[in-house]
Amino acid sequence: MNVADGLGWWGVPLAIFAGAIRVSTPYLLVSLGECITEKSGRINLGLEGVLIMGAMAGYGVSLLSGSAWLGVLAAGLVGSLLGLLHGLLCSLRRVNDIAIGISIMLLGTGLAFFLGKPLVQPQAPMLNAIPFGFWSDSPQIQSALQINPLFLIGIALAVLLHYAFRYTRWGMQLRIVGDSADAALALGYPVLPTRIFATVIGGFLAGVGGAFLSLYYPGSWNEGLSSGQGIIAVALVIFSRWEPLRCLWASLLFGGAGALGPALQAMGITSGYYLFNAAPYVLTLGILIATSSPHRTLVGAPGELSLVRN
Amino acid sequence: ADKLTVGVIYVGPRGDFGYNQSHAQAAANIKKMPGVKVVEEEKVPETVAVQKVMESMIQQDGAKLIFATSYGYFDPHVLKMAEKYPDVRFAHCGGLWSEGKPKNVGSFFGYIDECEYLSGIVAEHASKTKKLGFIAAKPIPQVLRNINSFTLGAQSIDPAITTHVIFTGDWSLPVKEAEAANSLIDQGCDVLTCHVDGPKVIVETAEKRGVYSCGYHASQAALAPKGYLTGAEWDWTTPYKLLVSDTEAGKPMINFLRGGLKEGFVKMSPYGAAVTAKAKAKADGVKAKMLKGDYVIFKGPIKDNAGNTVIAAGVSLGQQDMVLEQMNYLVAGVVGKA
Amino acid sequence: MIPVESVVPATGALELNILNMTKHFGDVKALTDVSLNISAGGFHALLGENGAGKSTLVKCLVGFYTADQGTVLVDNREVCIANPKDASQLGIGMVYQHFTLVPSMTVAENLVVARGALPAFINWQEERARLSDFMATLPFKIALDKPAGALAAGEKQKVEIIKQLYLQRRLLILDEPTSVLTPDEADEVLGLIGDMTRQKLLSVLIITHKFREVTAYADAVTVLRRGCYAGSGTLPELTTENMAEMMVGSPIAQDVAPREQRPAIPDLPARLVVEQLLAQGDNGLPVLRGVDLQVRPGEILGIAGVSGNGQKALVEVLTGQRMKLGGTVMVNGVPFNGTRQELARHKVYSLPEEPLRNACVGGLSVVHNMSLRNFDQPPLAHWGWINQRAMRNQAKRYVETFNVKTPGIDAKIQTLSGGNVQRAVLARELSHPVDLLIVANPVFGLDFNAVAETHARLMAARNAGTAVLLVSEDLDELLELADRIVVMSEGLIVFETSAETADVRELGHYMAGGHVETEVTQ
Amino acid sequence: MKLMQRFLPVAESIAIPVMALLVAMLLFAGFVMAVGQSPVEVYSLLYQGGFGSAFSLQNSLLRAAPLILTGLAVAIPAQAGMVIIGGEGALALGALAAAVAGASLNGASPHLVQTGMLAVGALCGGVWIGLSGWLRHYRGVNETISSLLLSYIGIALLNFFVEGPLKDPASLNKPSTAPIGDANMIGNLPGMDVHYGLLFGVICALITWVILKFTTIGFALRTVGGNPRAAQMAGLKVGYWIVGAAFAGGLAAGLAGAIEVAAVQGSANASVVAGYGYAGILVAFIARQNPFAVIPVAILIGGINAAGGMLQRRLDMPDASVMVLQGIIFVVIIASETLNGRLRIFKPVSPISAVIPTKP
Ligand SMILES: Nc1ncnc2c1ncn2[C@@H]1O[C@H](COP(=O)(O)OP(=O)(O)OP(=O)(O)O)[C@@H](O)[C@H]1O
Ligand SMILES: Nc1ncnc2c1ncn2[C@@H]1O[C@H](COP(=O)(O)OP(=O)(O)OP(=O)(O)O)[C@@H](O)[C@H]1O
Ligand SMILES: [Mg+2]
Ligand SMILES: [Mg+2]
Repeated sequence: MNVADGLGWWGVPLAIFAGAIRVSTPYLLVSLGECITEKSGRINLGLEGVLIMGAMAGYGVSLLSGSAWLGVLAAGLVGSLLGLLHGLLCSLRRVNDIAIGISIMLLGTGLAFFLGKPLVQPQAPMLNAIPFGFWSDSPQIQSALQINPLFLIGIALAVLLHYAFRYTRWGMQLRIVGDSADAALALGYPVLPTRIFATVIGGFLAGVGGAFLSLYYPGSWNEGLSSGQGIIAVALVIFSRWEPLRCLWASLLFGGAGALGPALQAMGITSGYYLFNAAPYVLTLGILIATSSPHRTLVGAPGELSLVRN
Repeated sequence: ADKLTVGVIYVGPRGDFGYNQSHAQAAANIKKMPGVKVVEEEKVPETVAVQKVMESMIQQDGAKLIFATSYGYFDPHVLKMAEKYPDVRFAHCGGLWSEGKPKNVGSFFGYIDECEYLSGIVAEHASKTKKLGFIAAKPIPQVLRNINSFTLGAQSIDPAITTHVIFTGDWSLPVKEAEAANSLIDQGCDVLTCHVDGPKVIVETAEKRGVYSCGYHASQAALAPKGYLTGAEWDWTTPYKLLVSDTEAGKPMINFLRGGLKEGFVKMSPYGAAVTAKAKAKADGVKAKMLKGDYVIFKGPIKDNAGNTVIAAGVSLGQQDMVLEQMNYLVAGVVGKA
Repeated sequence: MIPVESVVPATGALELNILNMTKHFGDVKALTDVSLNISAGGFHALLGENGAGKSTLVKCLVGFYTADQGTVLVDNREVCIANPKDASQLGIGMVYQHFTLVPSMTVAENLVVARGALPAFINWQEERARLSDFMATLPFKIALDKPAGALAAGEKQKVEIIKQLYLQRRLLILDEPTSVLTPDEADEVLGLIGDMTRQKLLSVLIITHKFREVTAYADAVTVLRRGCYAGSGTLPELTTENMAEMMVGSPIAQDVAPREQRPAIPDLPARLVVEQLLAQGDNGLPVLRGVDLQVRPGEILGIAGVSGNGQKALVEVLTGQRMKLGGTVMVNGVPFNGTRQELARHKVYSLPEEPLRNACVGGLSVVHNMSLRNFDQPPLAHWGWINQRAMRNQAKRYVETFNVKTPGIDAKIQTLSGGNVQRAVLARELSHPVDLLIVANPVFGLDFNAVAETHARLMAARNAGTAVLLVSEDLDELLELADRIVVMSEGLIVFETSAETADVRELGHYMAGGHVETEVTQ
Repeated sequence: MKLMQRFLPVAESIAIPVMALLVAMLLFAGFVMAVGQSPVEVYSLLYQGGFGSAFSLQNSLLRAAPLILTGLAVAIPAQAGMVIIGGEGALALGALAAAVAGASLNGASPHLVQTGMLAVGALCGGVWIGLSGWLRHYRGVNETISSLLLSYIGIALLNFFVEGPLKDPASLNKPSTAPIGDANMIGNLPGMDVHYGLLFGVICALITWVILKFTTIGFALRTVGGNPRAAQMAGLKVGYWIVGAAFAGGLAAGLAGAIEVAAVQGSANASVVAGYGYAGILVAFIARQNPFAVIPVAILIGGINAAGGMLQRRLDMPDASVMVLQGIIFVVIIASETLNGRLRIFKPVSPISAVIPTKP
């Protein structure tokens, strides 16, 4: 175990960089999923519950099957099921999607905690990372560049979605349905099935995001595992103005800002750590204020989205 | 004879592989005592909820003895219930009882800083960078005492060694704890320990990054076969059994119940594979003195890390000394601010 | 019945027969046993009052609604159209009464997604090339890269029509396609389509309230009344009076009095004075670039202009829905900011366009919406406490006097038909003494009876001394009602004339942006 | 007949949620059986624990007290069309401000201190949520996100001050602000074991309900919430109403925090952040943003929470059991809204067509 000396002040930017990579994945996956859901005109505020359920299911299946990737798949499937529930219930007339989302958050969390009690102590097989830092002989950089495939999948997905929304029939259909149900009907695109499908996909990705938490970073199952990643990710979608690539930047920003507090403390700057820990929220709010304008309506908002109507 | 009903209240999930589980373990043990019935509630917040849980245990289950296991339960919740139900005993975990408080309330706690001190000794031997990392939730006296003991233990071997502290701000924040662990390792710390509710994430992260770790609350040895050195563990069964049998026997409530290694309130995790014989010998030597009860951790002169003398030369603060329970400083050699 | 897939794809105008179509909405019988025949290459007009069932009929035809009963024959073969996609495969396209463009998508995207067989991956280069080729064949231009949501109403309507032409339909159904086009624009569009029918490229079924268009373009007419067939005939045999009578079953309502019989404008100081008004659009670009105008009591000032030249923003600023960035608005000689006190003091009322969007709270009851102007005044409220009974009584009174058709005064106003929402707003805004009235496109989508009624009410207000600012995209309406007409173009008033002496050509010239080479008059 | 027609909608609005509750209980019974417990036993324990005795009932009411206020914190801004989910932060700051006020007023007459604490706490919460409203109207920032972010920031501020500048040195292992003093604590309702917070909550809910239903304020607020453009046309200052509604919601959340300090904790510390704010979102949505309905819904949730202990103590079921139960109940109740107006028995016998006038 040969660990070189500390990095000193270089540790701070490195920590922010490494933190951005490590911490952002759940935000990224959940927000991309929610981006798909919201593009179809629905909002699923319940993704926090879906994420926790995914984390639990992923950990459990990984433990039982011995394969972390089976765990990821299971997390996705469980997430899809909750997404399906949301999608179906919101297809009933007069059912409010925000309210259903909040209830599903509670239900998912409750089920995950209930079923996850025996999973806290055992150690499940974890996902492996790809060591992109082989070129460096600094263990810090090597560690920072331990990158999990799910993060890469997330990036690929963001790029893919960016183009899919413009260049594929599927993406166009999603946007039409989310922007104007009347137009979709008139053009003969099925509104409810499209929305249900989009919510299922959103649930799948949120579940996978949960599996990242339990199976990679921090890589453990317990009831405090998620500290609001699911709900913040939903907010990040609006922050990103429904653009998958911006979801990527927002997630990195949020992850990086979250690493600021621990990095400064490791340097010995301990006072006001609560305020440093609030940095991601302050930063997000600041950018949001700076980029919004009372004269413009929310650019890019899907027209059918209940949260940002009028 | 009537069964004695004992209520146990946890602030988190009782299977958290950490603080709450250490109490649940003791609760499971007293459950085996003849004539004792145990009722438990977990994840009870430090609000009126805990008052009502205590009352429910008393009124609906007939509890005569209640273990309230979170610091935050004491004032005002336990105190209020103790006044309302003078016939019921309230055993609170944490050093908060003082003269003048109701007699049917007692604080019990363990001098786990003894284990931290020993962990510090072992950690010093394992460390090459002579930088230790400590991840803690909040800078409260109990936590500061652990950080200081850990550091003093390490300094007893190498006075120049430093401990870097990160406060996460809450008792269970796995992602933040992992981030803190990574930051400390990036800064060159090569032995980590912690004071949070569930040390699992920290021990696992340390193992993943190839550095050593010392555990807390319970043994995490299985999580880090390579890097786990030792750890500070609770053994609450001792005080639980004592308080239960006292209640059964109708003896007066022990208001101030403390114990360390000697009394069997705390224990060390078995040494891990990476602990050298030299380290073991050194630690075991100190441990033996502690078991005899004649080792003083906080012996002057001790300066805090701002340069002030906090314990004057010649002053020895024994474990029972109340001054220690008001600790608000970090000793010299700790990087961080209380 | 032949499944849609097996119908041999054909080109050129198709012949259509609708037989005995019936449709209920809950307890409402919207269509009863309606039949209709369109010959190949025919230009068929479908007429009827508001709520007569015209839209329902065509929506059933294209599969937007499922008819309870009825048969559709295409080229004399029975087909089953279950949804708009089926219709589209048969070559039947429809321009809906309410726009069905996807607001966030560009015009190009909107045109492409309408294609029935969209490939899984869209090759934009190819699509763009095809689109530009097509656009080159049209007599008018639309920016392909503008989001549909940013288009003015008239442009939207054109895009809707272009969309159908682009898809090479065999039958085109148009539900009130010209309601926001200027007569010139309407002629442009309908002329193009008319040519195509004559070349047997297309059959047309058009719903319109404008007799002018019927007589100019249609060759056959079917009339509906309260969901039933009320008659049909061919043109030019049928006269306007014949058609009107079929529609209402009674003679047409009296329109406004001829100009000579109107009272003269009293010689009083201007009631509304706007000077150098500046405002920004939703996209942050200037829409009003220094507008000056004055309206006197007893006068109707008409504002003409092609939609999208700032008229909408002007009305929004005057009704407090848009912030002004500069300039002054004075009413009765004092600055006016549209606060509730000022509105009440100066008796300012308004009939904005799209009343459901601009002047009503869709999710609240008719009672609530009718009380919006005076909910905090006695007798509706005393000391802040609302008198429910007074509110309901007022609503009942309005419903009766203005003939609002509603399932009940407690119904949500969004469940009323468009025309009735308009009436409800009219009732609210015109039931009190009015000093200044701001009106925008007040008869959009109303049938001729309702149009006449609305016009009469506006004229009555004028005659009673109200200063009326009338924004309209319908020049005929302005020529008929206004005393003075100004033309707005690119956020400026570019021309002013007395309505009596106005020359339509000259107006059209300025509306089309002709001020660029002319001096700005005002 | 007329009475019947008035009664039917009310009956419907009660009957449908009650039916949904029953369906949810059936579903949960299935879950309970699946995990090997007896539903009969579970429900009888839940009843005993939540509502079965004077003690349980008061237990439920006590737990409902803060939820009424945090529910209002969501329901009031909702009238103006806002979805606010940041009550937790406003509650935290309300608690902090109240504790500071209490400690600094200490010595004055208890009533004055109490009034001061509640007022300052409420005000502070009001400003915090009001900020979300302000950001929405004057900066165009989505209020749902801003309130969520502000909530995290508010909690961080509470922690910072409690453990930093405002820490009472005597509060050792539980960092807190200086105590407000026993004399200044708000006591229990006469003859009950429930503090005055419940009464304040109920009064606030009723006042809000009356204002919204019977006054011009409610009318204007609904107009602004329903369609800001129409409100502007009617001369209503939309910005004021938006900020005002957010502020009023924040008042309720801040008051909840102040009461937590004044009636329970005696000082501000991390324990006041106990999830009341988030539970309030649920309360408001189940109550369909109706301030009156917030009261029974809060009591239902309080009751389930109170009863949950029974399952843990008697059946050794985990604490998460009640979360599952609540999750199922809320999903079903919210989904059941689809039945409104669709059940034949609640349809008026004759259609109300009296007001459709015939053309003259
Ligand atoms: N979705 C619907 N639900 C209930 N009733 C409807 C619906 N659509 C139409 N109706 C009813 O059917 C009747 C016919 O409506 P339709 O829209 O076909 O009239 P229209 O002839 O197109 O009128 P307009 O000239 O105003 O467009 C109306 O009385 C209307 O109330
Ligand atoms: N949200 C709704 N809920 C119930 N019914 C509705 C709703 N929206 C519209 N309707 C019904 O649909 C009918 C058609 O509305 P639409 O605006 O197309 O009327 P229209 O036939 O064009 O009449 P008008 O000429 O008066 O505009 C209305 O009569 C109304 O009763
Ligand atoms: Mg129509
Ligand atoms: Mg219409």
